[in-house]
Amino acid sequence: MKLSVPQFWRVKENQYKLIITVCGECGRKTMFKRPVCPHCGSSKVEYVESTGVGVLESFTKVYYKTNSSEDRLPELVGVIRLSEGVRVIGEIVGVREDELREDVKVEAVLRRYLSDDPYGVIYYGIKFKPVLTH
Amino acid sequence: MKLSVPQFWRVKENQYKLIITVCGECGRKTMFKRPVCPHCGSSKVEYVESTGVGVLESFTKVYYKTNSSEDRLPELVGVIRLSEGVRVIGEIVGVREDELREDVKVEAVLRRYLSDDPYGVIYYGIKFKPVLTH
Amino acid sequence: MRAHIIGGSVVKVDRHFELGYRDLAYKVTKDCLECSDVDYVIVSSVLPELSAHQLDLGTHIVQWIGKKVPVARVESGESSGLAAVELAASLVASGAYKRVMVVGVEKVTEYPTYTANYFYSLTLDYEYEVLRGVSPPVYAALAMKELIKSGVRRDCFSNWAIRMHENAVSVPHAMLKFKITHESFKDAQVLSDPLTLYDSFAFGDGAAAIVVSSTPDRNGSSVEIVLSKTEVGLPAYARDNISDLTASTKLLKEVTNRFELDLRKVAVELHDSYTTYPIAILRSLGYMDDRCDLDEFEFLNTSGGLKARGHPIGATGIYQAYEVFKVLTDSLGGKRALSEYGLVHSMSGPDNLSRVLVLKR
Amino acid sequence: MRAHIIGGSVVKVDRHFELGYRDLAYKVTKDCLECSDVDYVIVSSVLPELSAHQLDLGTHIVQWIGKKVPVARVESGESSGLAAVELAASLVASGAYKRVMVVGVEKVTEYPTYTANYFYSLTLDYEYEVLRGVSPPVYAALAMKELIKSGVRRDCFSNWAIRMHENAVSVPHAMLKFKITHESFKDAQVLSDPLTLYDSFAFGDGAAAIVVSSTPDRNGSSVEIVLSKTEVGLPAYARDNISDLTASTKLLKEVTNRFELDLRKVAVELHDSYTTYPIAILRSLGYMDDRCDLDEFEFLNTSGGLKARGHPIGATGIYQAYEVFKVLTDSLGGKRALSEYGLVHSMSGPDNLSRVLVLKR
Ligand SMILES: [Zn+2]
Ligand SMILES: [Zn+2]
Repeated sequence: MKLSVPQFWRVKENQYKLIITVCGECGRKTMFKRPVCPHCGSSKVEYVESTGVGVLESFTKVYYKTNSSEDRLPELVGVIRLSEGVRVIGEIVGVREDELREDVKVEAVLRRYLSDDPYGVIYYGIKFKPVLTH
Repeated sequence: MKLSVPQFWRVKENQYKLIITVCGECGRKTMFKRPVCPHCGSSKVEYVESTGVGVLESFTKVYYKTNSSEDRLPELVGVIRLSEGVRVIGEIVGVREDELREDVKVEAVLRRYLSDDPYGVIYYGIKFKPVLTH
Repeated sequence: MRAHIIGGSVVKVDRHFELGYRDLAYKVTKDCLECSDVDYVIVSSVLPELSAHQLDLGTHIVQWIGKKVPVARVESGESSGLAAVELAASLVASGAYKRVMVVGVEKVTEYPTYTANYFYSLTLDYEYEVLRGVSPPVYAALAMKELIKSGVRRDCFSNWAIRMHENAVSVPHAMLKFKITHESFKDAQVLSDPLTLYDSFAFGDGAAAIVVSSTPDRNGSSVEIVLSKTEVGLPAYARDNISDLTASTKLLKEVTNRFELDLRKVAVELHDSYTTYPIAILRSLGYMDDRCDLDEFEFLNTSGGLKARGHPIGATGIYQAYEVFKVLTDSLGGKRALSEYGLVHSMSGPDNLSRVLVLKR
Repeated sequence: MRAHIIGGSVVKVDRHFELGYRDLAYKVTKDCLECSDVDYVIVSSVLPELSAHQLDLGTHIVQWIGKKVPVARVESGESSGLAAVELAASLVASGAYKRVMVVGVEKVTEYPTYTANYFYSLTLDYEYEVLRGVSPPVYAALAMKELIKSGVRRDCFSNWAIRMHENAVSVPHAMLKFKITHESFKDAQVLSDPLTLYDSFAFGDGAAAIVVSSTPDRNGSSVEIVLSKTEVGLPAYARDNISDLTASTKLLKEVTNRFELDLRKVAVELHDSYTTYPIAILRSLGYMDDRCDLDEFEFLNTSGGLKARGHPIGATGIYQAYEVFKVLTDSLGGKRALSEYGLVHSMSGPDNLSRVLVLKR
C-alpha cells in the first residue's frame, strides 16, 4: 500500500514529537495534539511537548504479520508512562528482545516507520529505546 | 493496486468468453453470465456463448488517465452489437485510431487486460478488432 | 415525514492539503451552531480506506471531534450523501433519536489525479467494466455521442458548463469561481472524445454538515424532508441507449407530478458529474428544446453544481441538501427561492442508482 | 420498537474461493424465504474496496441479485452489522418502508493472510496507531497482560476458546467445528505474547441476511427489536487500563439492569475477537470469579462466537443477530433458549465503539 505524502506531512508534528493535549476543563492529559479533549469533549485545550523520557510499563513481542511489518518481526511494542504522566504506545528498539524488562527507563528516538517500497519516500517517527544506566 | 488471483479466476469465464444471459421469463438477452435477468428479475435464465462477431455501433477515444491505463493512452473503447443481438462494451485494438469508423465489422480477440506490476500475474480477456474486408 | 433540516455548514471545496478527514470533519462541525447538540452522527464518505488507509472512519471522527454519540458510516458511491440523509431522516422519524448530524467528508487530493481517477472509477463494476477499460467519462462520452446523433448540438452541453461556472462565481464555498465561454471548449483537454475536461465535475476535498431534527426550527428557518426516493437503473452496457437515464428520469417525473413542481421555478440541485447527464435528464423530462436554453431555469444548481462547486464524492449530497436548504430559507450566492419546494437529485455512476430528496419550506 | 426480525439465512463461514461478494450475497438471499419480498436493502460490508476494488457495493449487489429496491451500504468497522440492523429498524419504525433486508457480506480470503491482517488493522487509527506498529492483537495482548497482573489466570482465556470450539461443533454454519483443549495452547502460534492464534477469532468469508419487518411474523416465529444502543469509548492508548472496556461494560450493565437479564440464562452473543475481551467484560460485570467457570452460562455464544463460528468482519453482526433470533424462536446447534430476551454485543476495535441489540420473543 502506497502512502500518501500529504497525509504523512499533515501529521508529522505528532510523529516527530510527543505532543500532549492538556484539557483546560477537566485537567486531563491525552497523547497527541488534538482539537478536543477525548475525556470531556472540551475544546479548551493546550499543548505541551514531552521531554520524551518515561518508564516502560508493559510490552508485548509481536509476531502478527501485516503488509507493513513483514521484514521486522518480532517487534516489541510497549506502553510507556512519560514523565509528564501521560501514557503512550510505541515500538521499543535498540534492545535484544530477551533482555527487555518492564519498568526500565526509556527515551524517545527518531526511527523509520515505513517506506514506500521499493523507491518511495521514507517516513520517520518516534520510537523508544531503553536508557542505559550503569 | 495489486489484483487478487482468486477474484480474477472466479470471473474468468466472463472474461475469456462472451457469455450471454437469456431470460426464460421476459426473453431479453443481457451480457455476461449472471444468475438473474436484470430486466425483469427472473432467475429462470439460460446461457449462450456468442460467436464473437459483431458491428461497432459507436466508440470513443479515451485520454482519461487512471492507474491502470497509464501506458496505453489513448485507448479506443466501443459499443459492439454482437450478431446474437446483444450489446457489449469493449476495447478496440489492432487498428490505427484515425482509421476506425463506426459500423465496421469486429471480432473478439484475447488480449492482455492488466498485469500486476512489476513481477505479477498477467490477466487476459476479450477485446475486439476490426475484421479486414477486401 | 417527521424530519427537518434545521441547520448546517460547509467548507469550501478545494485542495485542502493541510486538512485530513478528521480535520475537515472537525472544521465543518465547529462552524455549525446546530451541530453542538446532536444525539447521532452519520458520516457519508466514499474514499477513506482507499485514500487514507482508514476503516471505521465514523468512530474515529466522533472520537476526534469529541461527540460521544452513536455513529455509522454510509457509502453508496456518488449517491452516498442522499442515502445518509434518508437514513438520518428515518432515525428521527422513528422516534429513536431527536437530532442527527449528517457529515459528508472526502479527501480526493491525497494522491495524483490519475490515482483519484482510478478510485473514482471503482464506483463502476470493477470486474465487468473497469477491467475492460471502461471508466466514468467513457460512458459520459458515449452517451453524449448518442445525444448528438439524435439531434442535440455539442453547444448544448457547453451551455450547461458555462451556466454552472456563472452560478459558482457568487457562491463562497464553490471550487471554480470563474466564468468560461464557448471559446474555452475549443482547446479543452479531451477526456474521452467528444467529452472534455470542461464537461467534467471538479475534483476537490470537502466537508458538509447538516442537522436533521424531529422538530422544525423555532424561527421558521428549517425545511421539512417531505420525501426521499430511490430507483435502481440498469448497468449502462445493458441499456438500449446509454443515455437512457431511466432511474433519474422516473424519479424526477414522479416527484414533479406529485408535488406539481416546475423545474424552471423550484430550487433544484441536479447531479451533473458530466454535462451529458443533466442535459439527458432535462431532455427526457421535456424541458429541453434544440436551443438548450437554460435561462428560464431560475434556481437550477444555484451552487454551480458538481461541475463548478465541485464533487467531493461522499460529501456532495450533503452539500446539495445544504444548498437547497439555504436557497429556500435564507440565500445562496445572493439568490433566494420563493418556491415552497426544493429538490436534490443524486446519481451513482451513469444512473446505476438514483435518489431524489424533496424539501419543503 | 415497531421492528421485528422475521427471518433470515446464513452461509457457512469458510474460505469461499469460488464465491465473490455478489455471489455470496446472491447465495444467502436465494436461500432466505422472507427475503423474496423486501422494499429496502442495507448491505453491511467492511472490505469491498480494499479486497475487491469495488465501491458502491450495495448498488452492484442489488443490480446483480435482481432486487430493484433502494439500497445503502453501511461500514462501521467491526460493529458494522449492528449499525446496519439499527438503521434497518429505524427505516421500518419510521413507516417509510415495510421490510428491510440486511445483508452482511465479506471476503477476507482474496489475499494472503498477512494482507487480510493489514486490512483488519485499519479498523484502528491509521495515523496514530497503525503507523506506530500497533495492530489489534497488540492491544488484546497488552490487555491480557494487565488482566493476568490483576489476578486472572492465563487458563481463564483458554477456557473461553475451548468453550467456543465446543459450541461450534454442532453449528452447521460455523467455521471451526473441532474441539480444542488446554494442551492446544501449549504449542499455539504466538500473535503477540501472551496472545496466541487460539485466542484469536477465525478469519473466513461469509454472508448473512436477516429481514427486519414493521410487523411480526404471523406464525409467531419472529423477535422484536426492543432496543439498539451504542457507546463510544476512548482510544485504547488514552485509557488508564487498556482492558477497561467501558463502552461495552456500560451498555451491557444498562440493558441487563433495565430488562432484568442474567447473562447466564439469556441467549447472548458477545464480540469475542480475542479471548481477552469477553473475559474482561464478564469480569467487569461481576460474572467472573477466579476460576473463570463458563459452565453456568447456558446460551453464551451458542454459535461458537467470532472465535469458532468465525469473523467475516462486516457480516459478523448479522450472523450474531440471526443466531440469537434462531436460539429464541427455533434452535441453533440443537439449543433453544426459553428466555424471553436475547442480546447481541458488537465492538469496533478494542472497545472504540460498542453496540448492543436487545431482542424479545
Ligand atoms: Zn477534558
Ligand atoms: Zn427477464
